[in-house]
Amino acid sequence: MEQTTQQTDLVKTEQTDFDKEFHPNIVALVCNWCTYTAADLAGVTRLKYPAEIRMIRLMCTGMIDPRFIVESFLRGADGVFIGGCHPGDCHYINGNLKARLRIGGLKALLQGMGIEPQRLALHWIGASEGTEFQKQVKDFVEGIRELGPSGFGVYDSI
Amino acid sequence: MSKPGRFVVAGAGISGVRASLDLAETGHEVVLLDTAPVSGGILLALDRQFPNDHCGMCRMLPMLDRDQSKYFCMRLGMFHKNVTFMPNTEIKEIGGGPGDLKVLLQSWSAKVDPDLCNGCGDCLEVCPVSLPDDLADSLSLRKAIFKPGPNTSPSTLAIDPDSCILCGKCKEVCQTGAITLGPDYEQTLEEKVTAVIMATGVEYFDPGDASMYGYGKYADVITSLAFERMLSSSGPTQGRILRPSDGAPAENIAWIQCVGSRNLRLGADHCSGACCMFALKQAGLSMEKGSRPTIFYMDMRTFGRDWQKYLDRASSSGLRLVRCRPHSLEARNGGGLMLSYSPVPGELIDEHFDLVVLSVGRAPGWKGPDFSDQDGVLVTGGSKRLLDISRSLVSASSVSFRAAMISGSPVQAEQGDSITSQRVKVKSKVLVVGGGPAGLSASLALAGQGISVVIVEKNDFLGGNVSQISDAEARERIRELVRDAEKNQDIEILLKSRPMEFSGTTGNFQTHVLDQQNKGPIIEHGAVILASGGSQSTLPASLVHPKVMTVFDLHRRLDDPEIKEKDLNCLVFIQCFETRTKEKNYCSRLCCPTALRSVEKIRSTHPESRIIFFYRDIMTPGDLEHLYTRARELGAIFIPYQTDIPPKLILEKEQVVVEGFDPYLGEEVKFKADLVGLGSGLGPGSGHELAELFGIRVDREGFLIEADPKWRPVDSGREGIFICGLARNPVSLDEAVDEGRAAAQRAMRLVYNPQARMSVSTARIRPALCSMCGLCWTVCPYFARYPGSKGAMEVDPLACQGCGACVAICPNHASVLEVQGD
Amino acid sequence: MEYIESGRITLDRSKISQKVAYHDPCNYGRKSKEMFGYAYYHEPRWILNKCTPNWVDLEPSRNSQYCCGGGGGLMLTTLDDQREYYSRRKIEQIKHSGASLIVVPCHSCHGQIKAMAQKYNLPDIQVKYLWEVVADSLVVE
Amino acid sequence: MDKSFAFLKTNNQPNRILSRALGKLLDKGLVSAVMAPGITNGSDLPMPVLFTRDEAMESCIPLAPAAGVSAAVQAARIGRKVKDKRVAVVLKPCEVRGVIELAKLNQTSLESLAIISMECPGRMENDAYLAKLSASPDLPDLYLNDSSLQDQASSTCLSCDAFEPQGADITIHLFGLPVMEHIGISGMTAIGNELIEAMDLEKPGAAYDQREAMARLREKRGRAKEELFQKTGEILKNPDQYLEVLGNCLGCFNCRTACPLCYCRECVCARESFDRDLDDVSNRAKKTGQARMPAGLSMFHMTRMVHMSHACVGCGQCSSYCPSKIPVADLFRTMGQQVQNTLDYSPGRDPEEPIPYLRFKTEAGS
Repeated sequence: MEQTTQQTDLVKTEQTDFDKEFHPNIVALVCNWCTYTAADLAGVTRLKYPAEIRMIRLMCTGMIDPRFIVESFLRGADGVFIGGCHPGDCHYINGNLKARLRIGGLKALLQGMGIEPQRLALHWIGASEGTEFQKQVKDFVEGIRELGPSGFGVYDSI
Repeated sequence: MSKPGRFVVAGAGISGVRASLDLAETGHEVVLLDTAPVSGGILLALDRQFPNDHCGMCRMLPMLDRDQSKYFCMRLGMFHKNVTFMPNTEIKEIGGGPGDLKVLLQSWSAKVDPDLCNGCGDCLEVCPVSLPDDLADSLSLRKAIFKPGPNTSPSTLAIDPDSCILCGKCKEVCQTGAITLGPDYEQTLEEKVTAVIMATGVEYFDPGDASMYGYGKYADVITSLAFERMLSSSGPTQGRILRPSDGAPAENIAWIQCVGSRNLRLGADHCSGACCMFALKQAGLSMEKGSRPTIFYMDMRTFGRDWQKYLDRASSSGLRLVRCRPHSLEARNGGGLMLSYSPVPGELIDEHFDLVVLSVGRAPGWKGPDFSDQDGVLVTGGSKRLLDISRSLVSASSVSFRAAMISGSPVQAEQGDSITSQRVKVKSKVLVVGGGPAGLSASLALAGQGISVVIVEKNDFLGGNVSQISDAEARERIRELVRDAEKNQDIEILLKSRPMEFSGTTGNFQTHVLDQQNKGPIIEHGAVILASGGSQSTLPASLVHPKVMTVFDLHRRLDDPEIKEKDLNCLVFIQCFETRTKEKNYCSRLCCPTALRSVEKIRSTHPESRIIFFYRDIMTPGDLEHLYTRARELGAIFIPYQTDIPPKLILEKEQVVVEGFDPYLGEEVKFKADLVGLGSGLGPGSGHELAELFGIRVDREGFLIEADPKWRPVDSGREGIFICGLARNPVSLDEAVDEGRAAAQRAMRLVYNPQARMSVSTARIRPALCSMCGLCWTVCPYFARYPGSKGAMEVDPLACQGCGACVAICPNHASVLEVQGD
Repeated sequence: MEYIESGRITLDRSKISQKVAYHDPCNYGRKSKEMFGYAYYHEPRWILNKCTPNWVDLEPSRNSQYCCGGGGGLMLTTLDDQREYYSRRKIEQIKHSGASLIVVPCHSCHGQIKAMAQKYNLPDIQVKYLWEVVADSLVVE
Repeated sequence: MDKSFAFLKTNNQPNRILSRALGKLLDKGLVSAVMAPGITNGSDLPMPVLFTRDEAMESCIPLAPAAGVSAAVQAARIGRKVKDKRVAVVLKPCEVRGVIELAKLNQTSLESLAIISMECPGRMENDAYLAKLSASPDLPDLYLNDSSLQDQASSTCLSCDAFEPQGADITIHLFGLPVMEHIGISGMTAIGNELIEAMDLEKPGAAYDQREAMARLREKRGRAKEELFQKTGEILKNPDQYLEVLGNCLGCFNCRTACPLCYCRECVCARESFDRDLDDVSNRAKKTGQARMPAGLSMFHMTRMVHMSHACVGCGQCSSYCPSKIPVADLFRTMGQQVQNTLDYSPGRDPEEPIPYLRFKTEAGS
């Protein structure tokens, strides 16, 4: 898990304005079994999805500690996208259901802190759903682009 | 101890993969080959499978010593250190004898170097050859150079040697120089092969050959396999259900069952065994996408574990089921099809459907050379009989175990590992609870590999309750198993005993076994196999009558001279008697075959008697279908009934009357029966008790629940505890024996090596930080946690799969995932 | 067939220009298969194909061919209403095929379809025996 | 279980009389110890005190309007260690909730505890209590009968509408009763009834009708709660306000120490791995010219919220402990409410109700 902490550090890459368009910082936490495979499939079938996402592969969405999501936002992420197996498909039996519960609670918390709920998304994307992966990521990034930068990083100044 | 064996497994479908992994996990070397360019077989095309609409194929990956295999989605391929996969390969010749076979393999040249190909697809655009795509069952076209699976790893393309015209255009555009159109094939000789396992699978009926239901003429008539691809988001329609004729959304969809199976005209006197469930699944998934499905069926064969419940779920969510074989199909102007069918005599209905799916039957389909008669060549059940996923896996494990037995005793720990991993001592002893067919076959299999076994049996005899009700032939087979077990020195038998206390961790369990005087040993064992069996359901007291009995009793009683000589004018069988309904909602599998077998017996002594069957669905999957055909030939009359109007039994002193409704005659019928056989089913034995003791799950009906109904059929949720036979689900004798062996195989992989290797990535507890709050205990899906004696939780290292659920729930990070040697 | 194959008779495929549909009589198909184990599906089509390129099957065809409604001796009875009722599917099928000439090798079906075509207001449909079609295409030297 | 209701005559000394009644439990051997607020060692601040002899009960102030620390943690320790004896613990309703939550977390067992709780008029902050007490030594008794005194309770208590105990074996009734004459005592469970028997109470003709008094209080405090949640909700959402309020945080972790639910042996936030890297801080400083140190305190507070907001019982101890007077409890309760609503969870409601994050097993479908 310490490893993952380091990985989320990637997010603090400073925002650049190489383009007029807003390029959000987006962390994608995907499970090794289904969503990563779907992302892989999207890749090999040359489905284009936004380059803004920084994908972190985890063994299971059930291992996502909500703390890492909070930390991502504090350190400047504009959105966190989580992709896991469909209910019942989880390699680890029910890790995805655990994730759903935890993220449900976390969403309420983040909302209370002024983070729009759309900035944190959990989707079930099966291994063969490359197009679904593309669609969800696209929609998510579009949504974040519309919302604009998160500004939550200010909270980190104490 | 001996050296590892070397095995060739032909066919990299699910059976072949299972058999290979089984052998690989117990230290053997395997060459796995397939005529296709990728592994996976038919399952590459099926995104989700019944009876739960989930995938989870990855769950069949090794759970112990996981670092030997690559750990990701099995659709990408299968990798294990001990398995060499040879694509585009078939067996040419087999020589020599068991233990020392010489196998000549012939491989087509891949023509595309997987190391160089990056899957860019430039070649796809220039290839001039177009042909129907097998994977999509002709729903779409592909080129002669093509992607062999939706996502395979490495993501290489392949050239189909049959359709390639060697024009060389692909070679010109390939930027990595991966394409060589060189020699056609090469041969390899595998020597000193211990055994060959044929897992060559089945073939699907081609309705075009028999020009059935306008297949091939009407674009909107497709096979169930094509529909499967239509459901898949990686398929030709990206998961939308469309009419192939005009691309309009398909709303009304009909499934026609038994196309190419259960068809005497086509000489197909067999049931394909899985199409009913396949269609139910497809119909269910199509409903999620807004379609209105109708299934036209003959018998809804929901004979497997939880299948009946699956059917109930589908029908309660709006699926329409029509029992009839549609008469004909016509294309309609403006798209779609007109289906004519006659659900009851005299009534003809024309109905419009957008799409008609033919549930094509399967048949054993290996067209290559047949080596099955050769010594040392074993054939998996999946290629002989028509099985669903879980039975295929059970059969594959069973066969792989038999193959391993050829090599003799098991393989010991090899030295000099590349991976530095810790080892856990395990006890090379297995406790088997239950001395019925499943338990006995498991015990004999393990003992044959030199593992000592303790059988705990509650009765004062071996053979199980079911041996009491089986027919003479089955009883003889069970007696043989009993004799073998009693002779075997590695098997200790404790009669009139039961396990009382159970503790320990995977590989190091302790079970206190007590006899009737409440005395007995504490057995230390590495694994436990629960095969506590079951028995036939007892009839309610209100039905006690000399002329009424279960079909099993009736079948046995037919051998009695007293019955043989008696006048039997009329025998009535009532199938699914108080089963497949609310209280006992499962099919017992054995009642139908047993009752049908009785018909032949009755005919031999009473050629003139009337034999009436009241039935809901005759469950004769696979070759058992001929029993049904035979019974009809012998003049048995079959009357279907609905659960809301079951036939009535009226018991009088001297006689029994059965009243029911015959939908074909459209009227009430009444029979004075001389004997009534009730298909009242089988039930589990002491499942609840055992489940509680061993901490595993049990279903409403008392059957033990497996870790995964498809991929881990004989594993309980807890590593080291395995389940098989009637304690798990109703099975035939053959199946019980297979399940026993499969369970033995699963136990074997745990105990064959007294120094089991931990996986590199497992959870660990930092005891100083642990508050013993038990959150990790609750979230652990593998029962790999227990409160330790030192005031901190502890991890069962062999059971832990490294999922990290405990890490995420522990607020304190007292639970961490650790990667050793990294 | 033998005659055609051996070249004893020659057929001109261009003589018949209209769209032709072929009907499988039960006596040559289903019934034959049941009684003698062989159904004549392929042979008449082979012959028809020698006569005209422009022919289609009535769908469904062969073993699943619709009944003409005149079989089983019904033709000879006075049950005309029944004959009419049971032929409705056949007529629809014919309409659907778009053919103006129906080739029927069986005399019973021939009479039935001919009569029913009248009843169902399809006077323009021709009904011919297979031998008639052969005769029409025959090249007489 | 049938509830029993009885009166205890108080003779203007409700605390003393109740202490004696509790002493009877010790005297008759029904419990091996009583843990209740009391004063020892010359200090005036009521702390949880373990009494084992009835004559020592003179220093007990069971209804003390102050609590130096949360007694929940101490009661939990007793429940965890004591196995075959029974200990009576006098807890405020929020403390009862805390014990129940801790029981779910396997930090205690409720089996050996006989929980005695009261309709809670609220507790005063420690310094306010001590200041008041020096002027009027009868404060613990007077407080029960004087609503203007009760209005000086801590801000958390003034906005708490969960003042009726849930899950206690015995409830002491105060609201709407003439507490200087008598208070009511109800047994809520079999154990509660058994203990009440031993207290030699008088059986009333009829129970007091407390409904009106209760409703009035509930309305008043409920309104205060809503206002507080509204105000605090704004603070949490608004970075300027948030930074102004939490900018005073010293990083002392007192709030965590005070929290009855922070059960970890050693907080993850206190560990070195949690410290914000100095490079991070200097990076931030480079951007704006300055960066506050110690850094990472938002992360600390949010982590605590992630871990515990679903279980917050609203005792307010975190605010009381805060040397910077940050309204930690307000923030925590406001967030807790939102999370609890989302998860449909109410901490301390029922010992059998699983922690929301463990409910996944019964769920299926998407």
